[in-house]
Amino acid sequence: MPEERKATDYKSDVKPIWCAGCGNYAVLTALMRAFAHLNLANESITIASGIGCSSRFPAFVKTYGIHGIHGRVLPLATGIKLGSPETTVIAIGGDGDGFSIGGGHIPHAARRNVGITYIVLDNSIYGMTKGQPSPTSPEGMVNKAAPYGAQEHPLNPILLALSYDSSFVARCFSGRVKEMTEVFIQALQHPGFSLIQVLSPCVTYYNTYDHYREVTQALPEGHDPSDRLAAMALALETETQYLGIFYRDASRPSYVARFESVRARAPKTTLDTIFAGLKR
Amino acid sequence: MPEERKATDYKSDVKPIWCAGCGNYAVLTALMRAFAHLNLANESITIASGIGCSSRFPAFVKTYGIHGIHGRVLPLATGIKLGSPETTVIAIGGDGDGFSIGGGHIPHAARRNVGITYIVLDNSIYGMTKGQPSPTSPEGMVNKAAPYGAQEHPLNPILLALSYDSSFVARCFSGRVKEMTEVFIQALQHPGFSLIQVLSPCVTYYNTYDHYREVTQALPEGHDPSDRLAAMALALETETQYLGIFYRDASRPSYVARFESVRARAPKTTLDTIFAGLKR
Amino acid sequence: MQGIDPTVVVRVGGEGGEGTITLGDLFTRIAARSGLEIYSFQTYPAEIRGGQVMYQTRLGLRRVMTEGDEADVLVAMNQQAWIEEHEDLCAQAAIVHEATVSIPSGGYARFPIPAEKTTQELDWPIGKNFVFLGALIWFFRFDSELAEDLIRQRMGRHPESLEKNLEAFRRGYRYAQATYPEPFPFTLPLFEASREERILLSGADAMALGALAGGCKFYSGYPITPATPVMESLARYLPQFGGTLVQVEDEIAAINMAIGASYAGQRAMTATSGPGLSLMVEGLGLASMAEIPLVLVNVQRAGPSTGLPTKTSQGDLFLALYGGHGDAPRFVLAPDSVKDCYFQMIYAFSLSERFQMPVIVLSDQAMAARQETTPLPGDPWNGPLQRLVPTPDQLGEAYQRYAYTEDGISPMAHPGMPGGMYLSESLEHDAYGHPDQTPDNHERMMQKRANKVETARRMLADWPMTSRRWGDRGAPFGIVGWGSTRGAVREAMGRIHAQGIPVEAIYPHTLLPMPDQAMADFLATKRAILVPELNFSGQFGRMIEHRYYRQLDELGVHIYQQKKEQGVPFKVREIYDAAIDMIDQERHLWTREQGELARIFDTVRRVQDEAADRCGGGHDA
Amino acid sequence: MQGIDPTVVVRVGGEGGEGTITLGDLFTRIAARSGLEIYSFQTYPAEIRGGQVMYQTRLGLRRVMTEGDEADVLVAMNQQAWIEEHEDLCAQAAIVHEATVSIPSGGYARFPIPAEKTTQELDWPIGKNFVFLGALIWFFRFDSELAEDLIRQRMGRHPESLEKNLEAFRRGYRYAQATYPEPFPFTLPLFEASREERILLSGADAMALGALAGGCKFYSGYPITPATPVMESLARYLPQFGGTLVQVEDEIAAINMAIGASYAGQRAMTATSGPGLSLMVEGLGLASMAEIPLVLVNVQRAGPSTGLPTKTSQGDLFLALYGGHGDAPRFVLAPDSVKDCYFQMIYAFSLSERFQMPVIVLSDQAMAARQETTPLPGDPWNGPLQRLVPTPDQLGEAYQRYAYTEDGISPMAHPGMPGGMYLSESLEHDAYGHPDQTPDNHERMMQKRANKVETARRMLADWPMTSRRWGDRGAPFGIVGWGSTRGAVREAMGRIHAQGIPVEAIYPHTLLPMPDQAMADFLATKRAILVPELNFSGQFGRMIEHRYYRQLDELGVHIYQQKKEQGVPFKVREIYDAAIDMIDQERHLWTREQGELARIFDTVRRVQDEAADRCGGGHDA
Ligand SMILES: Cc1ncc(C[n+]2csc(CCOP(=O)(O)OP(=O)(O)O)c2C)c(N)n1
Ligand SMILES: Cc1ncc(C[n+]2csc(CCOP(=O)(O)OP(=O)(O)O)c2C)c(N)n1
Ligand code: SF4
Ligand code: SF4
Ligand SMILES: [Mg+2]
Ligand SMILES: [Mg+2]
Repeated sequence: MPEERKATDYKSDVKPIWCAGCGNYAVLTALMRAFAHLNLANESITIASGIGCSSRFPAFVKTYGIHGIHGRVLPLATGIKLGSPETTVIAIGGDGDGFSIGGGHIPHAARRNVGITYIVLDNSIYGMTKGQPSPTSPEGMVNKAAPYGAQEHPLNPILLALSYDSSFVARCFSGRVKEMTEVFIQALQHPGFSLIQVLSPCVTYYNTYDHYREVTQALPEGHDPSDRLAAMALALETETQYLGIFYRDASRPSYVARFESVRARAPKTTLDTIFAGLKR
Repeated sequence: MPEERKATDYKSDVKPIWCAGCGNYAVLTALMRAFAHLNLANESITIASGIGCSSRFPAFVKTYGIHGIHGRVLPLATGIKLGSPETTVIAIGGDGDGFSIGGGHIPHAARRNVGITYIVLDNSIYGMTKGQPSPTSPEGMVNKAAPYGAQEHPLNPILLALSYDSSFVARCFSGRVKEMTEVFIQALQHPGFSLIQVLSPCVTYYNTYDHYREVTQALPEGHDPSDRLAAMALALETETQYLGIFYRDASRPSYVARFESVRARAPKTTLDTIFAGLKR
Repeated sequence: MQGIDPTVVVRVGGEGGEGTITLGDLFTRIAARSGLEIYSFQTYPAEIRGGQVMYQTRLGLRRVMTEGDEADVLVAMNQQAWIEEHEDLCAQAAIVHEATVSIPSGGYARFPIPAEKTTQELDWPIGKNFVFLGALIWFFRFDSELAEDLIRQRMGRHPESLEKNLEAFRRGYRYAQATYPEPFPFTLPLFEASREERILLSGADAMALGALAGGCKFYSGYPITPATPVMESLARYLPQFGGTLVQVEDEIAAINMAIGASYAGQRAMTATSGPGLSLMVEGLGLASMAEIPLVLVNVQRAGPSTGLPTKTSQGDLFLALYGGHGDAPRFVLAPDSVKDCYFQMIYAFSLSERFQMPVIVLSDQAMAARQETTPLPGDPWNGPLQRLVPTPDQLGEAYQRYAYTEDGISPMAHPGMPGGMYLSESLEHDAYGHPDQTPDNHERMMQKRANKVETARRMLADWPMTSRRWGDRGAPFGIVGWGSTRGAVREAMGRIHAQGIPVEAIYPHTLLPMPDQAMADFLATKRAILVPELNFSGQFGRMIEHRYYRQLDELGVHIYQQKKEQGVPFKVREIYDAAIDMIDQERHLWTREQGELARIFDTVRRVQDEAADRCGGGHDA
Repeated sequence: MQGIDPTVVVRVGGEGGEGTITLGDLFTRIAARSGLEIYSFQTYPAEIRGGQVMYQTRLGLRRVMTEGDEADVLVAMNQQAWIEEHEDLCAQAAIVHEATVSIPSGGYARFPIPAEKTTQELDWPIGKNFVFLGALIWFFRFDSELAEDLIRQRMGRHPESLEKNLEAFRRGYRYAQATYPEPFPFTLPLFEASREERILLSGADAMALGALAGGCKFYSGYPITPATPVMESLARYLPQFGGTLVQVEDEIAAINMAIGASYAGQRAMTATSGPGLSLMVEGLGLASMAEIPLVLVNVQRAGPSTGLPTKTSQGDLFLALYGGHGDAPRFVLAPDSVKDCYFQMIYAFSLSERFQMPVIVLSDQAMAARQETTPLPGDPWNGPLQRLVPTPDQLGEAYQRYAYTEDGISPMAHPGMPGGMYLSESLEHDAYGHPDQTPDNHERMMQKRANKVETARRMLADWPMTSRRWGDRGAPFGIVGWGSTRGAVREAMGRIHAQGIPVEAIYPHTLLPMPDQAMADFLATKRAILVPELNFSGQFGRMIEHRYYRQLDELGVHIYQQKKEQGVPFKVREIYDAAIDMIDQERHLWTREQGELARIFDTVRRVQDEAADRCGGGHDA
């Protein structure tokens, strides 16, 4: 039995480069606590990320990490999971990384039901590039890149994850670390693909703390997380942003399990046998 | 007043390269009929496409056309619409082109509500590359690329279009040209973004005619196309594949209209004025 | 019949939907099983199905190196086949054709076969190709039992149609036997056929098998002509070897997923063609920067853009060499035959793993789609090499994933290894993987990564497979080529040699790093070199010129670029003509001091005169 | 104070969050308004906010060409600023510093300012930068009224804080005035300042304005450092000019959307940096193949991969030249100053529209982020050129979008034009745009597209802006460079020239096609050339060497590559040293026949000896 681990055991000695007050700190705390709760060995965890403030995450955690390229964290993490199925794989990125340049990969990670925990640190802004509208920015947002206001409807990440049939869909808020930790613990134990949208304000370019304190609330008591349509209805509500696990289906086989079965079914062979079969 | 146009007026002198019996022929017929019904001038139409059997479409129609690259028809068509707002712009591609490599562009075309009619010729297979599973292929499909069966859940195109808040979402079937024509006529008049999934069987690599004849049926009489949640519920049904207009919201301003207003609000200026402002 | 050794070129033309490819393929296999050596070639229409297709097989008693410039036998399954294919026939060709097809009279021997009538009689309209197959088996005097066995083997999955097809086959055989009892004008003395062990292998399969031999355990890829067969082959094999294959959503996912699997410790690869390679450029840079092994196969097709998706080209060399923002080191390999595809894939995994770098392997449509008889491949020279992993005492707090080393290689841990936790970084980083943007660190790390190429260059200097050299050692005239053009060059050299003209060729297999010593040795004796390649701008020639101009100038070696970008391989004749032209050109340059070359120049002059005579005049010297 | 004309280099260091950039920026503007010439430079941390930043402004009476190698004045807003910046100070530098910061004693003149105390008194902690600004205005004896006006203008959007900041400014001014009444060691005689019309312009703005002058009506782009400012500038301006700007989901969308808008008849562009360019490679090929005009700005940053996102480099040249599968022609332009950015953008639109081809304009972080005072740009030479549209009689059934023409240019219709309906094709196509995969057609169309580059080469031979040449005409020593290194080269040449050593430089502005005639003229008189550039492998030098090796060899010109890849620009001294080293090296090579060069070699020897003396020995010849 490995010793009990503490959250601080997962802290690397690199000081986060985030601005003071950035929502990402809370996510870091929650995730390390979840690791400790599950007593995961440091070397059994890999955190992959894209590019953005949020994506600098892996550097601050004492686990395996890879800071890849912008928008490609899901294929990268999928490769890691398939290459090393025992590893707990976490994919991390921002709303720009995930829903803008990386948006094409989410449906496919979801339909593969690959066992990775995808945490989107959604601040509704491009933090790293100094404040342009992101796909979750509200219509009309004004900044240097949108001096006449953003002209696009924001996306609804929970709704689209549900429409892709993600087998675990949740929303958290950096203002609520305890609840977030709880969701992370659930997600890390989920065998398939989980997508967690964390409302994680950017205090520098778009400070939404007060706003989210107002509009967020826990999912209704009686919500049945196996009811996809009910989850969609709740996701459609935008005046209130519900927090918690919208949807979960742990029964669906994971991609890793599926490939195990493929390999089990595939008749074993050798190169010599193949060559023999190619003889004229 | 331009003369009355016939469907054949939109036929180019290039013979389609599609296999005999391919579902795409029906789409070609329906679209030309819709053009004729609306009496559109040939030069006022542009058809953009990606790469695939379905994407060879523009060559067979006597309108402006562009056969772009794989998966990029939506940004391409968006550029055309913004560059030439009077033009009727149609985007055409396959399920691979649209939901696989091009999947990242749909949410953004939808949230821009750009006035293009996006027709996906969905045969649940990669036709052009000789029959590999596509994102809408059923789980377990066996072919050369998936000798042990496809290991992924299929996507639900109608559901995801609804989750992106596409302002017009419909499904047609190549076996029902009349109904398809009717939907096209509606879509072409829709001011914003419309996504139409056409079940268009590939007789060569995945012949689904009989299957679809069985499982398709018109949307329930009373369906209210302004009710997004109801549309989602119907889209979630997969035993029955409903045909018709799932959702429509014609009230939302189109991207073209929005930019018109931006330009109207922007104070006019000249280079000389700008340079004057930069004087030290 | 062409070349030095007797060969027969059989071309089959017909609708894709008529089973033309199946006919060609079965005929090829039966010929191979009859002891002949084979080299096949196909063209596809860009169309999906129903378009006109062509399948060409060249049969020989000894190793066949190209598909042949002209066809000896044309099997015309429909009228269109005659129209499209007759221009490439040799003067005395035999035409085996559907009886209803009209063939204008000429010098050809004609063998009508009533295939359509026969299939009508059998009420089996799709059996036309089997009628023709039967006739061909008779013409070539192959063993019809053997043929039936093979048909049963290949078509056994559909028992209903198998019997019908066999019947069609027998009718064709008997019809031909009865109608054309006399010897067919083109046959090969089967009794002379060697009984050596041979396998019949396509270039795409060779790459897949080479990947397996190289230890590949993970493949992620997206379908694209003409690279799809590599994926399809591995889709079947990889799970049988305990590996995993994912058909992904696009090429960007393909390369990133392979990088992920490799990071996790697996030998991983992807395969694509031009448009896909363009999309993978960013991912290549990541593998280069984060030092993650990765094998990327690029089966070239004619570009730019969607271009000619089913046609061959060598136009992606520059993209492979230089495709990346910033200076992102990588290796580039170029197999030059089907068998070499197998070996270069093993070396690709060796280099990639040993140096923790992306390796691009450049094949092309012509080489991937063709089938060749080849001897069973033996063991690779040295390897497969392994990845350097940290020793226990390198792990722990002080573990330096990107430790600065002389050879550029630092030990790579992977998830699950206690004490190996590190950050793999796309940002510039220090020895630990922590982002570090200081000027000195950046320069140092650029140097470290570049050093790996230099280390490889030194290591490979002793490896025999980094280039292939053949012909007359020390000949004054040379041919420098790469990739799939080798067969045509080899055959052309045979013809040149037969004229008594000494010529020598070299084909580098590692284009980055170039085998400089081998090149220097080769160039040392040359007066002029021909650099043939299948692209518009002569990318390889430009690279050779740039890399060796000083040496070429000092030695007075002239370089002749031969560029062809038409979507089709070189004909042997084209290489032959270009080489002869080069030597003729040299004659003019060297008149004053030709010395020992006088004899060669004389021969060339004679050869050219004879060619001119044959053409009935018009000598364009 | 460096160089020939007196200049003062002021460097400000502090936290990003403390308004360090605002301080530098306001000081720069006030100095410019006071009649000085300006050249500014910033470094950013890769970090988001709160990281240490540096802003450097060099002030002069005449045109300033670089940011200066050493700082004369350091404004240290915190302790870290001293630690990070003091190594780059000149020997007698003045240190204006927060009073609580400890500066070790040394040769420097120290000017402590109690900025923190002042802001505490004012209960306005974020006003520190304005206290320093006040002090600087006093030190340089700029007009404080003018400064206050400017502050009001720039900060007017936040009236609450404006008054606070003004108060902080005044306190700083008064404190400095009272405490340091004597003349500041580094000032410039403002009465000598020219009153000529100048604008203060950043490289990014210059590109945006050049785009507008070139008729740009559509921009689609994705944020990426350091290209974002080009987008942000156009986001404001384009709608004011009736245009449209879309921030898209990724770079692939960016290039395809711009291609769409251009197809529809608009002048369209996008801008990006390395990783984005890598992603755009496939789209570039489409524009090239379908012959659609497109301007692509690439503001280079240090790679590979994510690399050093906020640091400068010239490492994307090969990707710009060769990035594409198949041979996909394009143009590549390289402006060499802020003002030139404006003009090259106009030419980019001209070339792109005239030749229906993608044009890549290569800038870099250093050039995009810096501000320069420049004269108002005049009209461009010739243009902007227009797209060739079909005449009425070319339209109709027989309209050939891709008509084969000698110059390669065919008339392009656009949606809405009756009778112009055609298919724009990414597949190889015939004159009408119909797919055509036949060998001859492919070769012909490859030639047609390539011909456009040759046509452009001929056309541009008469254009004055395809290269810039300066220095001593016919000097035996040359410098060949490209892009933003020009300022450092120019200043270094001033120093070399001051030693009496003749040297001449050329900067091509069109790197594809290269201005071969201008290059030939330049090289004709040279004995040796230095090719400095900011990348690891010396991409430009390799290109120059390859393209001109025959000429270089014939003339006996030696090429010296100077490569630097550290994320920072060249220092003037580095260029100077490399040039002197080159000439010294030549001295050894030429000893036997130095002839007229003897005098120059002597000078170099003397210069080197002096330098060695100053260093107190250790001459590494
Ligand atoms: C291919 C590519 N395009 C653009 C960029 C520039 N870039 C870096 S981070 C970023 C977006 C950051 O936004 P988000 O993902 O929301 O992360 P945040 O910084 O807000 O946490 C962009 C556009 C890049 N690095 N690579
Ligand atoms: C970047 C790129 N990747 C891959 C391809 C190869 N390719 C051509 S069409 C196609 C998919 C076709 O499937 P779909 O879009 O469903 O169209 P269909 O042929 O079924 O109508 C693929 C993968 C390509 N042309 N470009
Ligand atoms: S810029 Fe915003 S997202 Fe980035 S670290 Fe600062 S607060 Fe966080
Ligand atoms: S392959 Fe399938 S999709 Fe393509 S043309 Fe034939 S039937 Fe249609
Ligand atoms: Mg964000
Ligand atoms: Mg399809």
